[in-house]
Parts: sequence; C-alpha cells; structure tokens
Amino acid sequence: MLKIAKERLNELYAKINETMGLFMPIKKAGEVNYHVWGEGKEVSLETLKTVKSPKNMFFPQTENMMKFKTEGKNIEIVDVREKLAAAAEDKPFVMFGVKACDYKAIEVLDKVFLAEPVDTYYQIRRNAATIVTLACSKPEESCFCSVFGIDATAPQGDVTTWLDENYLYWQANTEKGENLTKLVETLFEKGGEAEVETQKANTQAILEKLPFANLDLSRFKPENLNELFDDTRWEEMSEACLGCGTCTFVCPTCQCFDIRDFKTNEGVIRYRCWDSCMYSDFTLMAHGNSHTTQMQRFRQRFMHKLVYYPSQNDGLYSCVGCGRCVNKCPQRLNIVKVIKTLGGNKND
Amino acid sequence: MQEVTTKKKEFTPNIVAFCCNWCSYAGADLAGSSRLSYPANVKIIRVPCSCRVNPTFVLKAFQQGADGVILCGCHPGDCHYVTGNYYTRRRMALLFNFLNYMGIEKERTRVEWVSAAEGQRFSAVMNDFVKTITELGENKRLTDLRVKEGE
Amino acid sequence: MQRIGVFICWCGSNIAATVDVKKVAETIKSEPGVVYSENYQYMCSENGQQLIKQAIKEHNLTGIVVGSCSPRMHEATFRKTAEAAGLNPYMVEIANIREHCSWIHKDMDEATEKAIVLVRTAIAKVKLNAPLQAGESPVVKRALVIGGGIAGIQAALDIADAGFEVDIVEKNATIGGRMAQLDKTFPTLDCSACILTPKMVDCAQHEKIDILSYSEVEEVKGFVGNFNVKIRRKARYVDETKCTGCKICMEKCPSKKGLNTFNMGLNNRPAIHIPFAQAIPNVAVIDPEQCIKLKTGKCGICQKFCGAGAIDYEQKDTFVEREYGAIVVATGFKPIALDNFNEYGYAENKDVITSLELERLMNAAGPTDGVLLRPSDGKHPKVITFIQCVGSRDTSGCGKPYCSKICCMYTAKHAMLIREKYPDTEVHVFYIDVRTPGKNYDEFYRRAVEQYGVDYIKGMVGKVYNENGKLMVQGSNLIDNEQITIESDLVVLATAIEPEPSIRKVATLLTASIDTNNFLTESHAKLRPVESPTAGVYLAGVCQGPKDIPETVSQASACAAKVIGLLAKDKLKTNPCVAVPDEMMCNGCSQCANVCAYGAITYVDKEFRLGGGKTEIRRVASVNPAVCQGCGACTVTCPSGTMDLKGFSSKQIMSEVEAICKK
Amino acid sequence: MKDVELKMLERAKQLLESGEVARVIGWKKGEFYFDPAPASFETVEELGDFVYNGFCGANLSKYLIQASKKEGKTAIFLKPCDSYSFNQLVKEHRIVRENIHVIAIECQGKLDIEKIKAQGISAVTEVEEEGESVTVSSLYGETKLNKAEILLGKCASCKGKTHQVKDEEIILHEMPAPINNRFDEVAKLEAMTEDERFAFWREQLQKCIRCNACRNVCPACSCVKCVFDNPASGIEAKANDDKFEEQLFHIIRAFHVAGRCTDCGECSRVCPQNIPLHLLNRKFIKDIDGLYGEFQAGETDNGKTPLTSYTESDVEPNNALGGEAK
Repeated sequence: MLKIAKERLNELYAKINETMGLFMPIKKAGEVNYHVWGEGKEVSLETLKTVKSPKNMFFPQTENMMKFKTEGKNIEIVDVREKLAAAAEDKPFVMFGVKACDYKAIEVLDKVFLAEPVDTYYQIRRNAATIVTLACSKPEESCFCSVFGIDATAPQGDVTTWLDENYLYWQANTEKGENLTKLVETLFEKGGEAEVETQKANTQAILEKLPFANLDLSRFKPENLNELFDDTRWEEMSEACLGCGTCTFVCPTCQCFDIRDFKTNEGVIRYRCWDSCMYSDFTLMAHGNSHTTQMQRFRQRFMHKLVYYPSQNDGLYSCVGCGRCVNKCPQRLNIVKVIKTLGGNKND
Repeated sequence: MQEVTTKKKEFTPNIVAFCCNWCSYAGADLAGSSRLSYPANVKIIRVPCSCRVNPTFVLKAFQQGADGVILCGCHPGDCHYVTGNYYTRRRMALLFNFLNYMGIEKERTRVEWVSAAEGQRFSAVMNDFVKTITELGENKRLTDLRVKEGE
Repeated sequence: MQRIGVFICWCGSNIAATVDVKKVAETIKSEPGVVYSENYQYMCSENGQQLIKQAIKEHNLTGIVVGSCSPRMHEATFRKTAEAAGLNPYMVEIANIREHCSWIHKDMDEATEKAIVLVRTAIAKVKLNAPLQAGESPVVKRALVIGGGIAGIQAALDIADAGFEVDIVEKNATIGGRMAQLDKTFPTLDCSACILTPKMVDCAQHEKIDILSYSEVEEVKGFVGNFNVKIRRKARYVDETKCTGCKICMEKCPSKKGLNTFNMGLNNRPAIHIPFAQAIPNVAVIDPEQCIKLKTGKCGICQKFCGAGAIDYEQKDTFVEREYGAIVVATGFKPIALDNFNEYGYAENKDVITSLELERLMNAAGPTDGVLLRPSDGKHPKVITFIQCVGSRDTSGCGKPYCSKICCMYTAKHAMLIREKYPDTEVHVFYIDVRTPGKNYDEFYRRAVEQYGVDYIKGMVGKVYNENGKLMVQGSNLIDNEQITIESDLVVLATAIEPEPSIRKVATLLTASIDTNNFLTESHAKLRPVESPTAGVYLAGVCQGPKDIPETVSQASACAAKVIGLLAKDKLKTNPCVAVPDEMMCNGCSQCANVCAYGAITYVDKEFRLGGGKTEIRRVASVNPAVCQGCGACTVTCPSGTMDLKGFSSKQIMSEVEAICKK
Repeated sequence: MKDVELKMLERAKQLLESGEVARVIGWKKGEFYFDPAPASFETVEELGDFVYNGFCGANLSKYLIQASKKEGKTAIFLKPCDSYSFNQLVKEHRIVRENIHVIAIECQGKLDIEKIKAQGISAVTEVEEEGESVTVSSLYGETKLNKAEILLGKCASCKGKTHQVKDEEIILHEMPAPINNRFDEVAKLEAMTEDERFAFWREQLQKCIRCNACRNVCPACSCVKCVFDNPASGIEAKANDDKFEEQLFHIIRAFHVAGRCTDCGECSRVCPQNIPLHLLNRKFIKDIDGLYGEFQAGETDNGKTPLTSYTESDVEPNNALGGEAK
C-alpha cells in the first residue's frame, strides 16, 4: 500500500493530467459532478453522490453515433467511432474518486453494453478508462449499498484509495492500476495498512446503523415476477409520480437510450441520448405506446431494477443503493419505498 | 491579433427578417420597386402577421446560426388583423428583454413597424440593422454548435 | 417522395440583369427533391405558364417553386397555372427574387447567391406544403351601406338597380350627408340640392332600398357573404310610420334655441325638427338634450298639436339584426376642428368662418336665405379674404399632412359666385399652390381669376386679427416678396377635411384597417382601390381619402359593381390558410380565444381514448374556418403547439429559417 | 404545527366518513421526518399515514387536473401560495372547480433538507421543529439550526399568507408576513453586464440534465403534450446535446408560462442540480409588472393574462429594456 499526504494531492492530479485525461468530482455552480480536472478547480472527493453518476463518462447523456453528410443529392455516411477511438488511444483517462456503489454500477452497465452485440461506443471509452475508486468514510442516511452486497469501505476498481484527515492511501488492483501507479509512484511513500483498517472498521460500524441497512430483497426473484407485476399497490406507490426523469438521469445504472436525428448545416447527425422509462413517450412505437399510464411506467422502472435485470444477469440487481433517487425525487418517491412496500425490512 | 482583425472585417452577418404580409413585406416590395438597396444578407420570411412569429422561430434562427433577427409588422393600430401586432409588441418586448437577461446582446433582436408605404424606411431599417449586427459580430451565445459542425 | 419543379423567371432584364438566372436554375437542380429546374424570360406570360403546366404534367411534379417577382404580384397567377395543370394551387411557393433581390442588389454574384438561397428557402417550404381545399360559404344577397351621403346613396342605388336588397344605415335623421349642405357644385355650378335630392327621393322610393336613418351599426359578426349586423335604431321620439312631415310641431315647439347643425350652427332650430326641407325620410326628430318634455317631463306641446299622433316620448332605442353579404362603408368627412389654429382668430371673430359655413350662408335655404350677410352684424361684406390650406398639407403636426383636395376648387367657386352676385365685393385668395387636376377644373379656376377678377395671392397668412371692427389679414405675397395686410369684412378658411370620427368604431367593428390619418385603407392603392383588406367590405367616398363629388360618385359606383359581383355569386370560396387545432394536444386553456380578433375559436368537450379501455373528456379548441382570417395570433399564444396555421405552419416557417441560415 | 396536523387529519376523516368527498389530497409519511410525499387518501384507514409538517413544501394543486375529473368530490389541502396555482388552473379550465373542496391550511414556511445537509450535516435521521429552531439528529450527532437559514428558497421570499381561494380553512396560528424581496436577485442579475449575465446562466444551465422535473412539477406546465416532447413542434428535444438546447428549453418554458406563472417556486425546489430556475420566471414577472402594470397570476380564476391583452400605448420592444416603461 502507498500513501500521499492530503496537501500533495494536487501534485498527484497534475502528474496524472500530464499524460492522461482526469475526471473527478468537481464543484461547479454549487453542484458536484464529474468534470475534467484543472488547476484551481474545486475538487470535492468527499462528496458521496455527484448529481450525475460516473456513467456519464462511458455512456454520455448524448452522444453522436454517425453523421450523414449531404451535398446536393449525395449522402455520405461518416462513422464517428474512428475519431472517438483515435482520441481515446491518444489520451486515455482516469476516473478518480469513484465510490463503491458507482463502481458496481459500471459493472452493471458493462453487462449490458459489453455483452454481444458489443456497444462499441461504450467499449472505446470503457477501455480508455482507468478507474480509481475511493472508499466511503461517512455514509449518509440515504445510502444502502450494503443491501446489494457492496462493501463501501473497500471498493473495487483499477486502483482503490482511502482518504483520511492526513493521507490518501493507494492500492492498485489491476494491470491498468499498476500502470497508473508506475506513472505517479514517485509521489508516494509506502504504508498505511493500519490506518485503512481502522477506517474500514469505523465506517462498517456506521453502515450497520444506516436506516436502510436492513432492506429485504428476498422477494425480488424471477419466480415472483408475475405476482410482483400484478401487485395492486403499484397504483398508490406511483400516484404522486410526476413522470419526470430525475430518478433515471441521476441513477448510475439506468441505461435506456433513444436514438434521434439532428439537422445540421452539413446534413444530419444521428445521436443517442438518455431516455427515461418515466417519460410518456418511452417505448413509443408506430402503433402507440405499450405503457399508457404513469403507474405502468413507474412499475417498469422498479421491476427492471429488481426483477427483470437480475433474472437475466445471475441475480445481479441493477440497483446499487447509491440513494441518489432517494435524495433527488421531487415528490420523495424512491426505490426504498418500493422495496419496503413490496419486500419489507429484514427486521420487520 | 492581425488575423483576428482581418477576420472581423470579413464577417458578414446572416439576418433573418420576419415580415408581415400586409405591411412590411409590401414595404420590402416597395423598397425593391424603388431600388432602395440594403445588404444581401438580409433574407425575408413572409408571415401573415407579425403575431404569427413564435419565439421558437426566433430561437431557431439563432440556433441555426443567424446573427440577428428582426421582426417587422404593421404600425400598431394598423394591423390588418386588427390587434395582431399589439400581441407581437408585448411578446417580443418580454422575449427580447428576457434574452438580454440571459446575456444575449440586446442589439441582436429588433422589432420595427414598417408600413406598405415605407419602402424607404424598410431599406433604412435593414441597412441600420445590418450595420449594428456587423459591429456586434457573430452570434456565439445562442448558436448550436452541432449546426456548424464541419465548418 | 416529393417531386419539386423550379421555375426561374428572368422578368425580362428585371431579374436577369442582376441575377444569373441560368446559374440559379442549374444550381437548384442538385437540391434534394428537385426533379426539374428551368428558367424563362417571362414566367407569367402565356408561354411561361404553358411551360410550367407542361412540366407539371410531364414530370409528375408534386409542388412547384417560381422564382420571380413578389408573391403579392403573381402568386395567384401561378396558383391558377398549377391548378390548370391538375396540381393543387397551394402546392406553389414563390421565391421573391425581384423585389427582394435583383432590384436591390447591384453585384451579380451577391444577388445570384441570394437568389439561390431564396429559392432553396421556398423549396424547403413547399416540401412541407399540403394540398389545401378552399371551403365554400353561401352568400346572403343583401348589402349594407353605412352612411347615407352621396357615396352611400349612389352605391345603394346602383346595387338596388341590379336587383339586390340594400339597407342604408345613416346616423343622422336624414340621408343626404355633406352634399346636402352645399350650395352650388363645381365646375358646372349647378345647384347641389337640385342634383342630390332627386337621388335621395329615388332611394326612398326604391323597392329594394331600406333607409335606416338615425341609426348606427352596433355589432358586426360573420364574414364576407355572411355578415350579421346589429343596428341600433336610436329613439327619435317620433313614430316614423306616422309622421307626415307637416312641421306643425316645429312651429309650436317652445324650445327653439338649439344650434342648427345642418346650418353649421349659424342659426337655431327647435328641439323637434326636420333637418331640412327635403330631408329623407321627411320625419321629425326630437333632440333629447333640448326637449323640455324629455328633460323635465313638463311640456308635451308637440304631442298635442301632432295631428298624426306620431310623437312618442317613451320611445327607446331598438335593435335590428340583419344578415348581409357585403358592406359598403361611406361614412364621409367633417371639417377639422380649428383649435390648433389660433392665428386665424376663428374662435374670437364671428366673421372668420369656414368654407362650409360660407356654403350655408350662400344657400337659398340657409340661415340668410341665400343673401351673403356676415354673421357678426348681418351686413354685406365688401372685402372677403379666403385662406387656403388651413390645416391641409401641414407637417407641423397641428393639422393634416395630406392635401384635402377639394378646397382649391370650392374656393374658386365661392370667389366666382360672390363676384357674380355682388360685383362690388373685393375677393382675395391666399394660396400655397392652386391644384386643379380634373376635367374642366383648371378652366374653371382661370375663369375665376381672369373673368371674375379674383385676387389670388401666393403666400401664407400669418395672422388674422380684429382692429376697430375690421379683420386684418396679415400675410406674405411671395410673388412680390412683401408682407401685406388686407383689411377684410369676412375671412373664409378653407378648412382641411378629415374622416368622420365615428369611422374608428366602424373600422373596429368591421376589422377594417385604418391609416395614420384615420382614412380606411384600401386593399391595393392602385389595383383594388375600393376594397378594404377585410373581405366583403368596400370603401366609398372620403372615408377612404379626400375626394370631390364626381370622384366620390365614381368610387361609389365602383363599389356597387364589386358588391354586385359578389352578391351575384351563390357561394364563395374561403381562404384555406386558416388556423387548425390538433385536438390531441389541446388543453382547452382558452388563451387562443382570448387573442382571436374574429371570435373564430370556440370550445367543445370531446372524448379521448386513453388506452386500457379508459376514456377522458377534454375541452378542446375548435376553429370556424369561415371566420378565421389566418393571422396566426392563436398559434403563438398556445403553449402546447395545438394551434397551427395552414399555409404558414410552424414547421414550414422553421424550415425556411433553416434554409436561410444554412451556409 | 402538530395541532394543525391533527386538525387536518380530523377534518379529512370527517370528510371521508361522511362521504362528502371521495378522496383527500395531502401528504403521507415517508421514510424520514423530512420526506413526506404527496398522496391521495380514499379511506380513513389510509389516513394512518397522513402527515403535515415543515417538509410538506410540495404544491399539490397540479394533482387536481386528474383528480377533479374523477368520480366524486376531491378535498385538497392548499397552502397560501398553492392557492394561486389552483386559481390559475381553474382559469385555464384545467380543474373542474365544482368537484373540488379547498381546505386552506396554515403555513409557517417550509424547510429544505438540502439546505440542512449543506450545513455539513450528513446521515440525517430525525428533524424536530420547535418554533423558530430546528433540531437535526444524524448518525454523527445533533445540531440546532435556525429555521430562517433552512427555509425552502420559495419560502424565503414568501408572497404572503392569504389564500386566494378556499372553501374552508384550518389556520390556528398567526402566519408570518410576506417577504417582499423576490425581485432582489433578478435586479442583481440585471445590474450585471451582458457578459456576466451570460456567464452566470451558462454556468447554471450547463448543469441541466433535462430531467424535466421543473416542467413536470410546474402547475403552469399542464400541457397534454409538451412541445418539447412533440416531434411535430419542430423544437422537440429529449436530452440536451448542446448548450443551445438547455437555453432553448428554459427560455421557451419561461415564455410559455409568462403571465401564467404564479411564482410558486416548485421548479427550483425540485431541480436536482439546484439551478435557480425561479429567477427565469421572476424576470418575466418583474418585466410584466414594470411594463404593463402589476399582475399576479392566480389572484383570480378568470380574466386575461398580460400576454393575451394589450393597450394601444404599450412600450415598444426596442425601448423595453430593463423592464420599465419609458
């Protein structure tokens, strides 16, 4: 294990930034999101929940897929991936400060985008990234990652880091992580195992006390699919839902997108953008919409997270308990309320 | 620096002018038949009444890279549709004020009342507007970068 | 897939001299959707139109763009061309490459480039055009004439003679208007009453004409062919059907101190009165402001003496509602108020009078029985000074910027008549210019100068003031370049004329546009001079602009011809470019109806399927396409984008914006 | 405040039991004290979850668009500022007034959990309100806060404590006076240079994730289908791909609600990126007040709005800058 004094972190960032892109939680206009690091930027590593999750770095909210260049009656199709790949190769990047839940979320996304047929756009970015995770030391009331078996005190990733009052502790886990370590090694000194263990224990104690630590997921199994789907309580659970996309857009695992065209001076750009199952035009097709009510849309989201996705991915839930939706839903609806209503609490 | 200055000189703005069919479009026709010139970068879109101009059209023009947008209609009180331009007047007063509040240069947007008899005025207004926008420079704040891709 | 044809017109050299028309046509060929592009010397000519028709048929065109003069000029022409070739006329767009391009630009490259953009813009629009079908609406075969002066009378007679019913609504108690107040008429000097009153009688006796005197238009609904008009019949306190016009009431009425407005207030009349001897209808009216009975409840003398029992103090305003196919506006004029012209001393000096007052003073039926006596002391004036352009051609803001057109001629007439009747009278005329265009007009004026020795002084009057009972007219003589003062007994002001003020209300009711001088605007100054932009509304007389009697009568007859043409049709085609709501999007919020000037929008409750077998009843907007005029105010007010305008849809306009901005 | 809650609960029970109303719209308990959610109660049993506390900031009036079309009457609890939205929706024929029973309720200003957290308090488990002081308990300790520091943005410039509409009221204590500072921030922005203003909004709007929370919560945004969701509108946009679209969305949204926005402040309350969206709407309100005379949307449930009316002497757009008639 390596460590670096807290006040020297800027040197670390600068060193990484010399050869690689560096994205990390940075406060801009009052809100912390992943932004490109730069000298003078307000880094906020402690922020547990950036508003937008790190998924934005691999699966951006909007992304061009191809261009149709038109000149008169001629159309030329331009594959933007060549440029994208070249840029990624030219400048791989580091995602710094990713929390355990968000790292787990990337795994969830990988199963979608890297499975056949591979989403090459996602893949290019994913391959170019080295992920440096940061263990949580001060979880919030809305955190419930432990329910999904995530250890917030020891996240995975190419490199795992811990931060206490004095030092950042660094441990490489993968080849990518080793490579990155080599790049910045000179800045580090050895040691820190004991401090990290202490922090882990302290955090663990808090995690156990968190109000949502005992959510019961046992009922969310493929065999209960029909029963859950037909539950009469969806109606009342969803009645206050506004149909906005906040929960899906702050969610680190929501992966739905829409593909659209945009007219430019040169022709047309075909791009994809995040979609939300909460929207009235979600899965709108020529014949109409298969989800006609907000209840159906609401149900879709939670059934997907807790039943559909796990049934196709060896029981892996596509919720990581980050609690963003708990904090951000305008009308205070969220997955916790759904889990409690349908699944209950282990202690109940 | 040198390059910047020369570039600035070459800048010819793209101006979208919405003209109501009854007064201002006819005023533009009169400017034409009176051979009263104004720069070729003013392009006119004919609408039945200035009240047909939706703020989205104005924004669309800026999105697509227009450098200035001007609305022309009958003088208040002379609207062919009686009251149309009164609504235009309120809408655009509020919209333009608002755009300026968002930091869009106030000179980029304008409303002028030009009657069918005011060919001279039409030409003068357009000359003046083009001059203003040329001095102001390119619309950078309300343009959609995607539109200009590849330029 | 759209198949667009593009036709670039040279307009002789009008376009071709500054726009490389061949290059435009050639460049446009590569535009997506364009399957045919051609240029020709005169697209609007028979051969040019033939070329378009042929191309439409041969190339199966689904839409065409004509790059030519303004659509205000030939859009209709090319629509007809398209229609003749079997293409929906609304699949035509015009790129204005003449007025908006070739005529204003000198540089050929620049103009050509702009022409290409304009044509592309029109292509972008036409691609989104939809075939539109003009609707049909029936025509009510009755006309309304607002105003019973010579213009209204002439129009009514002509329309009625063609066999259509006509109603004349006159706000005064009699028809006749200003012309009835005149003495003689130029340039023939025949007596105004002699030529007008027979026409008034014709109106009264015409079986197709209904005169609604002492009435005003209150409300106008509907549209061309189908106007619904509410008319207020003001209480005249005399039963029109009973009054015989014997005038006993006028003799007996104890309240005789009312200003005789017919005589421009130069003498008095009783509270109950018939405006003048030849009034039509020849029925008395009571001025409620002056009538003792109506004000205090005590009197009732006229009722006692009325043999016909026509007096009815209880009469109230009544309303009639009638349907009309066409409306002629002939609301006439009035001389302007002279409040802004203190320099002429009109308010202080009784002997400073307006020309219309002079008309009454010289009229045999006037307050002085036709003997020219000055108002102050009833003496014959020996020196009379006329001042021209009082408030006309005035750019100072005090008067009117326009020429009132009639003053030069009537002043010559007045001067001549005075010199004829009272040869010992000295007559001076101050003028800026003497304007005498018109048949026999200049000859008439020259007679005044040469034969009758009227002293015309080119120059403006600075001041008229009273000195020892004499009116001192101080002015400049520009020919002799000197300041002069003329000691006069009577000063006559050729006062500017302006539209009758009630025109504003009428214009609002009719949604007819008005210019800055309150004259009604014609649809086209040269080619549609008697039509208002509001379909079915026609303009006659001074309400449209200053004019004399012959011109007024011509215009009235022209109006009549237009009205007859309209009423002769059984059905009218309506403008298909109207607002159309998408009910699926409508919230029923009523904002669109709030801004509709025509009352074209109503709301209906409609049932919508929600899916899952559920339905919902929603209030949605509905547009009456026959009433909608297609301004588009509703389209912008609507936040949900429910309202769109056919022919100028949001998508069309946005695609035009895109095409213009595309570099 | 507890007494107000009890009284509301009691009244809701009566109304449901007597059958006077088929449902009551209020708030129900969440996982914490600070996360009550809007809810519709149809039975007395359901009222077990009923809650009314300092975190019931949501404006419930928009729920009536659907509820007022349902079978039977709906009772709703409206705070003073919510009553403006109610009137505006009635004016726009979005609510069937006869089907609604409005219970005007007391409001002492609502609290913002984000502001509490912004004080550095993490893992909040309990909040206690006691007059002007608020005690926040968390896994890491207890903190006493002053209510004024943690008021919702909209409550920090409260329009006043008068209900614009009510069928009955539950007001047990005196409510605080209006705070007339709502244009201060707008004026501050107006005083900046164009460049500064542009930079300010650029930075703020860059955060926008186009989640549509502002739109979907807005009582004025009650369109059956929003133009931004409608491919036929020509400005449809699902997610922002460019700075322009963020601007387009917020400019058009502000314009569409101009003259209709009651300044309920919900847009800013719900924004996950805390963009001060109310400053957009307030600019329109300020300009309307300045140019065309003071106008408060939702003060009445009828009449035209400033944008559907005019006077012949209205200020010319080119001279209207700054929002004061010249």
